[in-house]
Amino acid sequence: MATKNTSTADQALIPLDYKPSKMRIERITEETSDTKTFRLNFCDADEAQRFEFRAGQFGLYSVFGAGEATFCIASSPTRKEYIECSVKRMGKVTAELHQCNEGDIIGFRGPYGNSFPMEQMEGKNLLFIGGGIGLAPLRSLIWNCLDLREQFAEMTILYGARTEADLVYKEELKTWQQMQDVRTAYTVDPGGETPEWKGEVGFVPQILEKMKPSPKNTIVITCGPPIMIKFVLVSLTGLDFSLESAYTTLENRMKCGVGKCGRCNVGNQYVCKDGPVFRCSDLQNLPQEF
Amino acid sequence: MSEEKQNQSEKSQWQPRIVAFLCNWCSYAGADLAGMSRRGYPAAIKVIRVPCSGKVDPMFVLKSFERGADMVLVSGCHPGDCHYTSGNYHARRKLLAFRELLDFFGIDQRRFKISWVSAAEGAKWSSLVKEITAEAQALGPFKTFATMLQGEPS
Amino acid sequence: MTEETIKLTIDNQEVEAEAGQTILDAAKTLGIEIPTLCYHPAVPSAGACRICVVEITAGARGALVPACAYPVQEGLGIQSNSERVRQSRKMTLQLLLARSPGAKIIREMAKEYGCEELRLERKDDDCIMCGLCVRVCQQIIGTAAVCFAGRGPDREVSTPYKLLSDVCIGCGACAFVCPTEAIDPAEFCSNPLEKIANEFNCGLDNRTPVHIPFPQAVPNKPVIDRENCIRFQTGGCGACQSVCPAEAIDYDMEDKTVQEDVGAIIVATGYKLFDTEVFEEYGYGRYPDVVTSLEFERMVSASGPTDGQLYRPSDGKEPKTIVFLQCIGSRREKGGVPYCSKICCMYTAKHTILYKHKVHDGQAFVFYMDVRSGGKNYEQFVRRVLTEKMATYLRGRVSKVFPRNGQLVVRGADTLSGGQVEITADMVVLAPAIQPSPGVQDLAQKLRIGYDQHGFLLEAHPKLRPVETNTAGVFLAGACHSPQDIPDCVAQASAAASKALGLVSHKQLTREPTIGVVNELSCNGCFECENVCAYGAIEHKELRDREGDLTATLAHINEGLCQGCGACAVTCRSKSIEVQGYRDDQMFAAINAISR
Amino acid sequence: MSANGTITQTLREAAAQVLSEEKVGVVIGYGRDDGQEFSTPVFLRKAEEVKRLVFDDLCFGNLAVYLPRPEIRKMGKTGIVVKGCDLRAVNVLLRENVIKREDVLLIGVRCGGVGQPQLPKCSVCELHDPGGCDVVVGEAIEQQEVKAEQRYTEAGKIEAKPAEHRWEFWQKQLSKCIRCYACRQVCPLCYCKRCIIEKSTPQWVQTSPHLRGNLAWNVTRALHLTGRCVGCGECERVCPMDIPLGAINQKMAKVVDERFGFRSGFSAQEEAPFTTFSTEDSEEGIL
Amino acid sequence: MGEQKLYQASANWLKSAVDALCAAGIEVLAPTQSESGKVDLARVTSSEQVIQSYPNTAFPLKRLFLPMSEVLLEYEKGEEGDVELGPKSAPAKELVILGCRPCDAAALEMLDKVFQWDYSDVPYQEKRDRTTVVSLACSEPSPECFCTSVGGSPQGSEQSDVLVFGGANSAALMQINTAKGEKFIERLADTVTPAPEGTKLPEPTELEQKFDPQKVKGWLDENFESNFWVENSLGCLGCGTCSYLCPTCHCFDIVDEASWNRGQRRRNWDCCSFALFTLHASGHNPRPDQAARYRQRLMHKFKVFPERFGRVACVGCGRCLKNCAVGQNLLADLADIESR
Ligand SMILES: Cc1cc2nc3c(=O)[nH]c(=O)nc-3n(C[C@H](O)[C@H](O)[C@H](O)COP(=O)(O)OP(=O)(O)OC[C@H]3O[C@@H](n4cnc5c(N)ncnc54)[C@H](O)[C@@H]3O)c2cc1C
Ligand SMILES: Cc1cc2nc3c(=O)[nH]c(=O)nc-3n(C[C@H](O)[C@H](O)[C@H](O)COP(=O)(O)OP(=O)(O)OC[C@H]3O[C@@H](n4cnc5c(N)ncnc54)[C@H](O)[C@@H]3O)c2cc1C
Ligand code: SF4
Ligand code: SF4
Ligand code: SF4
Ligand code: SF4
Ligand code: SF4
Ligand code: SF4
Repeated sequence: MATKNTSTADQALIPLDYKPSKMRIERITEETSDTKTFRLNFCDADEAQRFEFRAGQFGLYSVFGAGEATFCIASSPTRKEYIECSVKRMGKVTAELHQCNEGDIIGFRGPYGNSFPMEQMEGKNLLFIGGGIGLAPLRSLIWNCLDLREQFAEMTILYGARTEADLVYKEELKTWQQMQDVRTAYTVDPGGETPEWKGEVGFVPQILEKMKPSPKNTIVITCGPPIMIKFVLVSLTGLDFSLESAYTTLENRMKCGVGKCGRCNVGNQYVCKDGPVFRCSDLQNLPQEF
Repeated sequence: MSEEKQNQSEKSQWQPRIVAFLCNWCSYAGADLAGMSRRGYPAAIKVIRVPCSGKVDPMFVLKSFERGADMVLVSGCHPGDCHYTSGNYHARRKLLAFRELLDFFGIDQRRFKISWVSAAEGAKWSSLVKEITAEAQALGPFKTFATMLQGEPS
Repeated sequence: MTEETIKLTIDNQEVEAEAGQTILDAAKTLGIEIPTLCYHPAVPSAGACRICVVEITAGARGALVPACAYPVQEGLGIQSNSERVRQSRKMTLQLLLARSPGAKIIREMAKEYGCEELRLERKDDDCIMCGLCVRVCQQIIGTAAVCFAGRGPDREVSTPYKLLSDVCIGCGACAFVCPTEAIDPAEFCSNPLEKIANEFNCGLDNRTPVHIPFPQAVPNKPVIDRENCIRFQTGGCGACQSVCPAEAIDYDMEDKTVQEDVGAIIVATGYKLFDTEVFEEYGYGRYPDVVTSLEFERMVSASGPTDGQLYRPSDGKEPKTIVFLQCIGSRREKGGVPYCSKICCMYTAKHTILYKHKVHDGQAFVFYMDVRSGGKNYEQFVRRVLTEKMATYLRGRVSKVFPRNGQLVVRGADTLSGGQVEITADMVVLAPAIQPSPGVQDLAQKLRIGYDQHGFLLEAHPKLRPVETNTAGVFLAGACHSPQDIPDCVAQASAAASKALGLVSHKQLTREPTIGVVNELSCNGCFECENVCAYGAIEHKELRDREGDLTATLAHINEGLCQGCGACAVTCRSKSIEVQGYRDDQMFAAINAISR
Repeated sequence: MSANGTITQTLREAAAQVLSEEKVGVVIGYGRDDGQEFSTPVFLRKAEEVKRLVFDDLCFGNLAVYLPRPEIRKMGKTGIVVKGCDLRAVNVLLRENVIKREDVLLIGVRCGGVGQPQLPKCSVCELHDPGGCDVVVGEAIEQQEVKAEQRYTEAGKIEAKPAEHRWEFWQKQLSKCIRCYACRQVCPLCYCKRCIIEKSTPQWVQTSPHLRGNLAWNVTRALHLTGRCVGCGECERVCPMDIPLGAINQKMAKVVDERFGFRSGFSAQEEAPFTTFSTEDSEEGIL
Repeated sequence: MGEQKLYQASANWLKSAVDALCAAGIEVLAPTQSESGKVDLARVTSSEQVIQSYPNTAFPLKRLFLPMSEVLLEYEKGEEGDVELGPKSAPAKELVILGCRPCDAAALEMLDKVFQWDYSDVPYQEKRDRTTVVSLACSEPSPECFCTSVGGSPQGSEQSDVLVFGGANSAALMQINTAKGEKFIERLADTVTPAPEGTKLPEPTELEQKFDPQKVKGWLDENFESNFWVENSLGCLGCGTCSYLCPTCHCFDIVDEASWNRGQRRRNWDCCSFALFTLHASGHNPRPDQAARYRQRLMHKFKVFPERFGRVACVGCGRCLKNCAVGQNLLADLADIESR
């Protein structure tokens, strides 16, 4: 893996004073019992104008009084009117965020981190494999790709959650299912289904093996709980995929988002700067610190 | 107006903030009774209901001071009368020891009161609140916590 | 045991009897009455008085035999009232009448058998020498305090050497069985039993150790008062057992602590009366004719000690003047209670009416502070007393009651006329304040319910939850809550009962959601929480890994037991316990809000 | 040093024996390289390693802090070198179910005191001879009688100041705290999996090292150790900012001693003062 | 700067510098001694508070640029839900640090690298910009010192605007390295004079090299998984002492502290030895035990930093070994690694 030896001299530095931009919550969608999607608008029109990001990037969202937390930007960069993030209630900030109402003002810093390799993906078959809330970063990319549909070959979405109730973006899952040029497979863990469930039942790697996607000319992007990723990679290898063309994201704890607070590194890789998107083959060479 | 006089008039306009943690069964009911029997007591007191005086963590008291309380009161059932049999006995131990610790640090003990008020003692509640409000008024704003951030490290 | 049945005929009726039974027993089953004197079912028969003789007419040698002692035999034919029998009884009675003309039962029997006065030398002794007392004392009580002494005409029942007996335990069994009421152990017992005051009648009369507590008792069955029962005190007596036909008495029964799991508790421990003796000026306890309203209530009760006759205690004369004093202790900040006892006005008015019923020419006076007659028709009731001149009502306090010439002088103020009044009365009735039953505080602490400074139990809310307490499942009814009369008690009791039923009629109990929850990720398993939990709600939960090996033992809160007091939450240093509804973040937010 | 020399020798023998007999998986003791200012913990797994073991008057540390550690427990039954004062901490750990008696092998040393000059705690030590250990090394030491007033001299000095001076004093001391939590980490009784400081919902104790946060932190820790602190003095020793933490703990020890007649760590069975109560406790100061 | 300029100063230079700067209304930090005997840099208002003889200060410089706790943001919520953000940053006042040691100055190099990595950390940089660092070359290193092993030197001039040779209480030679240094010299006016042409710097102080960072890195590259980490961290308490006293450690936490409607966002020191440093909200912890955390500390300093920034993140000040409560000895550990 090529390690960038970042030099400070020859690059224009971006001043960072940790002051977030103010954003207004425009809409809150309840995805599951513990996950909500927030649609946000910059309060300042200039900031809105200037703001740009790429799929896969993340930001630091803050509830004033509770603190900052990291979430990926779950909306597509092609839809510039707003940004969205989907948040699972886990701790202090996320709980406070869940308490917020539409119209409330929160803070946002970003975008930070690298992004999915859009350039490499052009003309390729795309296989998205998501688990649980891990669909959030994929969603940004999926819409991004759907908005530029002609640039890519086949698109396949495999998504699973523990139970039916844990599936996020239920409306969009339907939309994708109905699209002619997208292949979808949704699954829940055994026991997580209701009698009405029409999708698959089984763990994501099992369904993947059942689907037998062709590794040819395919790029895989997978996001989800670490344990799922681990077995997805095993299955992919079994299906003759090269991990060189598989990407995932990491979610190590971070405070600054810009490589200074010193906690997100995996070996010499800083998840906030070198990630959060990593090539799976690279990850296998990193120390298991994630 | 002389400075002293001005101070005095400021003091008299100033209203202390007293945070009271009242157990649900005795003191809260006692305060309720005071209200129901139309016994007035000063509004300086901000009541937070807890199941039992034994549920009052010293953290609550400390945090109240941090948040600007000029006085904190914890009130529960009389010994032997605890709705939960022994909560107030535990509270008595812990809170009195805590008060000694505050004192050891030089933090004015008079700012932290403990009382027993039963559900039938509406009158006691009302006179107690009058008394401690007057005391808080006389003591003036509690500066210890208010000024604490000024000595921030650099 | 194979029971041998024996067939015989009595007065031409066939009867089946068991071996070992007597003719008397067999006759009883047929409803044939054979007179007896020296017989008592609990005492071995002696056939001594021969009043129970019957004639054998078949199956054996024809003879007159004592029915109480003669065993049944197969094929026996008996005549219980033949001429021969009647003659024999007449003879016997005549002798007895001569010996004990004063004995009621003998006189009655003699009359029945048509005996005349005898020429025999009259002896004036009620004792008929049947020996039943001797037998009961020897064979039942096992004491042998009395025996026959002397011979011939000097024969009598007595203690050995006619001395005071210190063997006699004073049980009174002899007196109990004596057909002629001729014996009284008090005459020879060196340590006679004390009389037992009848509590129900306020000690106005006495009762036996085995007694039915009061006429309406439920269940209406006797109880043995062990403190006073000889059987329990000395191991003797046992009379009640031997006489109880239902064989219901078992001295070996132990008091049992009965443990019941219940879903609801209704506290209805009622009241006691204020101790009137503390007010010396009224003379209660010193002058027998000063009584409490409750004592008066018993005196005029038809089921009371005097069968409803009103006598004054000192000399049994009918009281012609009576004074009722209200508010004894009530509404009295000093020495009494500050509250109004609520029921006294009404029952005093009732008492004046009752008094007038008993003593038509009597005069009643009532000293009162106010007449409080709130309640349906209550005011009309009081009006009736006043308009029908049942009593003279004097508004004011009495300062002193003192004796003068065998009567009581009541000195008080009449605030309406503004003068001092003195009434000379035969009896004074005090209406003491109502107080909660003794020991109610202990009970309240056990039940974890509140009480006020007077000891009256506290409702959860005076308006919205008047029969509930702060402890779920515990309800209040009656005077334990506040002074109240029967209609109020009944209303409250009905309400409490329906609340309790409402609670237990569900399959599942809804409980307060405020209970503790342990965070297993941070619990250290130190179990300091366990030590402070008053309900034993903290359990040890064992965590095991996949191999089943114990990895940790952590605290777990039993949600059924937890009451949500939060003692554990404060004790837990790592803040691993949260009480739902009073979670730390909620408390934190509440505290935060003061800096608003 | 001669007396200590013999202790070291017998200690090594004792450790070698329990290790070679496989009675324990590890022995925690003290070791010291030349020039080191104090003896540091060593963890011995094999009998051959016992030459690293020493006992001398630079053995300040309270090794009981390692007993709850998962890494240590994984090694099997733990042999541990304890001075009398350290044993008190072990007793508290036993009482609080942190360790089980059968999982530790206590190698007690009869310690006459550590420090050059001797630490104040040692001059009022009441446990020169640690009772109830599995192995005891060292010569018997005569136990001096310690009077109640000798126990709390450090706290007493501060108590003697007027309230305003006390506050000035502590303000100065507590402002120094850098929130390194060394005091907590070294304390054998601060074994919480998640310290209150690490609970963020809500954050009772502010983590910022400003006076307010520092006061809350030190007050909280003092309360959490009330009736538990065994006065080993480790927290004060390791505080890089030289904050007199011992005095705070001593004050609370005094409070529980005087109020509830309780002194911590003398037995593994006792109830801690805050987990029990007496109906006779003082009501003084309650309205 | 092209060629180094040298100035001479009298033995009393430190005290007169303090007085001159204070008189000019400039904030001065100089070595002082606390009641408990600790020597540390502190704000002084007169030369009397200053002491002149000490091996090194108790604290490194980092807290002057990355304070233990600093307010990043203030906010106040209005009634209508709007939020007011502050504070408006005040213009930074000039500050001069007098008398730190070269190793501590050199550590600023590492901090600069981190805080100027793509993003320029404004709160840090403001403080950095306003500060002039005048360090004092070491003539008698302490036994714990090992700067020479990590690329430094007792006379290293890295990040010192001025480096002073000759001690605090003897005649001194001042080496001016930056424009800030020039300005400093100007302020001292006549107490210093340019050194005569050809003045030589004193002979460098000898300090043996105690290990070879290259070799250490070689071993670290191969041994992420090793029993070494477990064995050598058994005694470590996981306190923050070593990091907090380390001139190059710079990890921080960001927390909000709020009352009802207003509050602050603060940046506080944090430390990789703490158990919760990397704990995910899900409860998963990538560095679950002390061994992993101890490994991070060493790896970060001796492998990650060289790979990312071209230099080990240790200046050999020896504070961590001196202050560790359980005698955990970085030097010994590194020597151990080197010998493997
Ligand atoms: C690049 C990136 C992208 C992400 N994207 C998303 C996203 O799109 N959606 C999303 O929902 N999340 C996302 N996350 C995860 C998200 O950042 C965290 O869930 C969030 O920061 C939690 O913040 P919090 O303040 O609510 O939790 P905190 O209050 O900070 O709680 C976490 C802290 O509490 C303590 N804690 C938490 N759990 C436990 C426990 N089980 N035991 C003991 N202590 C505990 C620990 O100190 C922990 O650090 C992302 C993370 C990263 C790094
Ligand atoms: C002189 C007099 C006259 C009255 N006349 C009238 C009248 O005419 N009309 C009228 O409406 N009212 C009258 N009252 C009032 C009436 O007596 C009360 O209203 C009524 O008895 C109250 O009923 P209670 O069931 O609440 O209590 P009580 O009748 O006092 O019954 C309480 C019961 O609880 C038992 N108890 C106490 N403690 C315990 C315990 N710890 N455990 C178990 N059991 C316990 C007691 O032994 C008692 O049996 C009169 C009262 C007095 C004094
Ligand atoms: S007190 Fe706290 S840490 Fe200890 S067992 Fe109870 S819940 Fe667990
Ligand atoms: S050891 Fe000292 S500086 Fe560190 S947190 Fe504890 S009291 Fe504060
Ligand atoms: S300070 Fe309290 S919560 Fe923290 S480790 Fe110590 S005892 Fe546990
Ligand atoms: S608080 Fe300090 S003295 Fe007390 S046990 Fe812990 S480390 Fe030892
Ligand atoms: S090495 Fe020492 S100073 Fe550093 S964390 Fe471990 S015990 Fe603390
Ligand atoms: S690691 Fe230790 S020696 Fe190196 S700079 Fe930090 S404190 Fe100094």
